[in-house]
Amino acid sequence: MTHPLADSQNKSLFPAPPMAEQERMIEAILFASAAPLTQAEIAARLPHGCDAAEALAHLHRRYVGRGVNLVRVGDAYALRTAPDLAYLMQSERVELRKLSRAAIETLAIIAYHQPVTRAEIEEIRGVALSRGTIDQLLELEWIRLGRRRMTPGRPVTFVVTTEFLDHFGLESARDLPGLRELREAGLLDSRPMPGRAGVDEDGDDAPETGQSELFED
Amino acid sequence: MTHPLADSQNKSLFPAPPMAEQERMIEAILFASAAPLTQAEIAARLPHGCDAAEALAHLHRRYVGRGVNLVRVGDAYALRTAPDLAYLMQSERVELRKLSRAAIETLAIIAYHQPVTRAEIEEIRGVALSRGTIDQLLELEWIRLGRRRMTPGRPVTFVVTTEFLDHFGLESARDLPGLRELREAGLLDSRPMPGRAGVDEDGDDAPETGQSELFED
Amino acid sequence: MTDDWVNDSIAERRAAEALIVDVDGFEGPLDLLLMLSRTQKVDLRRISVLQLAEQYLVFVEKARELRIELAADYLVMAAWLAYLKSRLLLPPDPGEDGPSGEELAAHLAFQLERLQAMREAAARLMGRDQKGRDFFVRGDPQPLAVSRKTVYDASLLDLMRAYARLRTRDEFRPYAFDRTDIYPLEAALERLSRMVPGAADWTSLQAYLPEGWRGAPARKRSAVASTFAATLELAKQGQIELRQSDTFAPLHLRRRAGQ
Repeated sequence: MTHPLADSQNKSLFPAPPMAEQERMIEAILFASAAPLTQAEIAARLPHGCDAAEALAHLHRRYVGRGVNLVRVGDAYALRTAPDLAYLMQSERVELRKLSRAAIETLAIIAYHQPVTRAEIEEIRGVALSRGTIDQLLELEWIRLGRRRMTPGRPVTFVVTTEFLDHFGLESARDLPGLRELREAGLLDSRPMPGRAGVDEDGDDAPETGQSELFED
Repeated sequence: MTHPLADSQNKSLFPAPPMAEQERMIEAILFASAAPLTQAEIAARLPHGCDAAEALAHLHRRYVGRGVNLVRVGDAYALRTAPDLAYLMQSERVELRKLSRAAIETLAIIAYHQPVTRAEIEEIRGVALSRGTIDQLLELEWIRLGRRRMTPGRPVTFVVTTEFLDHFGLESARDLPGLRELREAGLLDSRPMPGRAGVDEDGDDAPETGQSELFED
Repeated sequence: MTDDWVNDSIAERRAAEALIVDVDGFEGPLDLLLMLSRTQKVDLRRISVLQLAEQYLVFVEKARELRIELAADYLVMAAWLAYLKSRLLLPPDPGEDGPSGEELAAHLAFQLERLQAMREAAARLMGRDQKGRDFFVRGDPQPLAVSRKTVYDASLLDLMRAYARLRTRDEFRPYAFDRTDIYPLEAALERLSRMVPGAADWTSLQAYLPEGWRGAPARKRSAVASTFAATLELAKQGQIELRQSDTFAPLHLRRRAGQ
């Protein structure tokens, strides 16, 4: 009768565990996972009637100031060591792949301008994007394909991933450093070249639609 | 003077971190470690002057009753999910599969002729019954052992279970449609050959063949 | 003279090499413009685009003198900047369509400022705490153990169809030599051997006939014959004893004592 399936099927038969118990269940689930888990994924593993959101809030408070913290990554949650203790972790440190300047800049452009097309990235950098740059970022799982832009040619767009947020310790793309200032300065606007005379603009592809609405708050 | 080397050389110059800080350091170290660490290994990673033993004791107490516990593994320490929550680390994927032809036929024979012996099932089906088929039906709890037949060898008989009736929505095995009804339902569109008694009918064994007479048409 | 020529040549070559290195180091004309703009030592918003255009054109001219092949986009940019320069210097022609020199200059300044901003953003991003360098994931994760559970399904219809199939099968099967009324000796021997340990008392051979072989005479005959042959074989092996009180009297058998 303690079969999890039975729990979820017979909703009324089994009362939800006490909140303290729900909290320790989530603690165990998040502890066992290296990758962030969404609230839905967590909830699916809890007995019926649990309030994952509330239990997560409790758990978050419990780990404030500890050596391990509960962090939010996009719409997911993960336990991560406190960054101030990085110096103790020499033996766990992984050698990060050295990224080219082009790759780093492209990543930043995608993160701040997402969803963004290849042509837009090229316009911002003023130079053609080599195939390898996008491949490298895709391979790192820091970017992925977004929706196609509804403009002629229907170009693909790129957006950053949860893995990107996780890697850089960001709760969401809204938390990118300096995002607000850049937006207020109009630097995230997509401004077409007056009179259409640029060298690296593609007339068909010049999107009037600002990507920045994604970050409106 | 603030060089880390100076710390270890001039022991007295830098006080050890507060115990609460030592505790969270160990918490982070054990969390990130892929393998259990001995007290000596932990101590080696802590700043000079730390008391690993005491900090471990504090950490142990902190995690008592939590979803994660500090456990001793040989002479090493590790953070592990609480044993009572192990079921959260398992997920059951349910796969729906059709019963094999042998199994469904055997089940049908048992349902229509119960109590029925293995030899009788084989005779009706005209092929030997594999051990696996009976095992599968027993495992599904759709059949169970009935009384032994009071004949030489005292063979076991099989009957259907309440579980079987539940699954097929029957009040009793007697509710199974008879041959005439099967024919009327178009499931059995030929009439039995005249004068043919059928291989599964026993002249002198009638009382023991159970309910097969119920299905005569 | 010769020395001078040599020196000039060396200096020239050095300058050329420096320029090659620089051109290689730039990621396109916009990047080059951004570098050149730094020499003005002002905020990008107050940059003199006219001065910048001149600096760029000088750079390209120098490269040409040194016979350095510049990529096409550098030359396109040079042509565009020369056009921009002329638009900025000449009084506006009321008859001409298109954006003014100021508008074009403003856009170039915007592009430079945006590129600069993205560079800074990239640097800030890379300066953040990074996973695996500054913060760490669980070192010994416990993967979710997925156990597969197969649920077998069958409907009442399946069951009824199966039964109907069994009950009608014989009527449809292709012709085959019908051996259903023959009870093989091997089967009788196998069956009897299994039952011998339980046969402590004298029991009629009739009782050992298998189920389903006691009714129809042809079947019963075959079963009796095979079972009888099996008893003889088992008696020969010393496993059972046989007893018959009279000719044609019922045959009795029992386990041999000590077996």
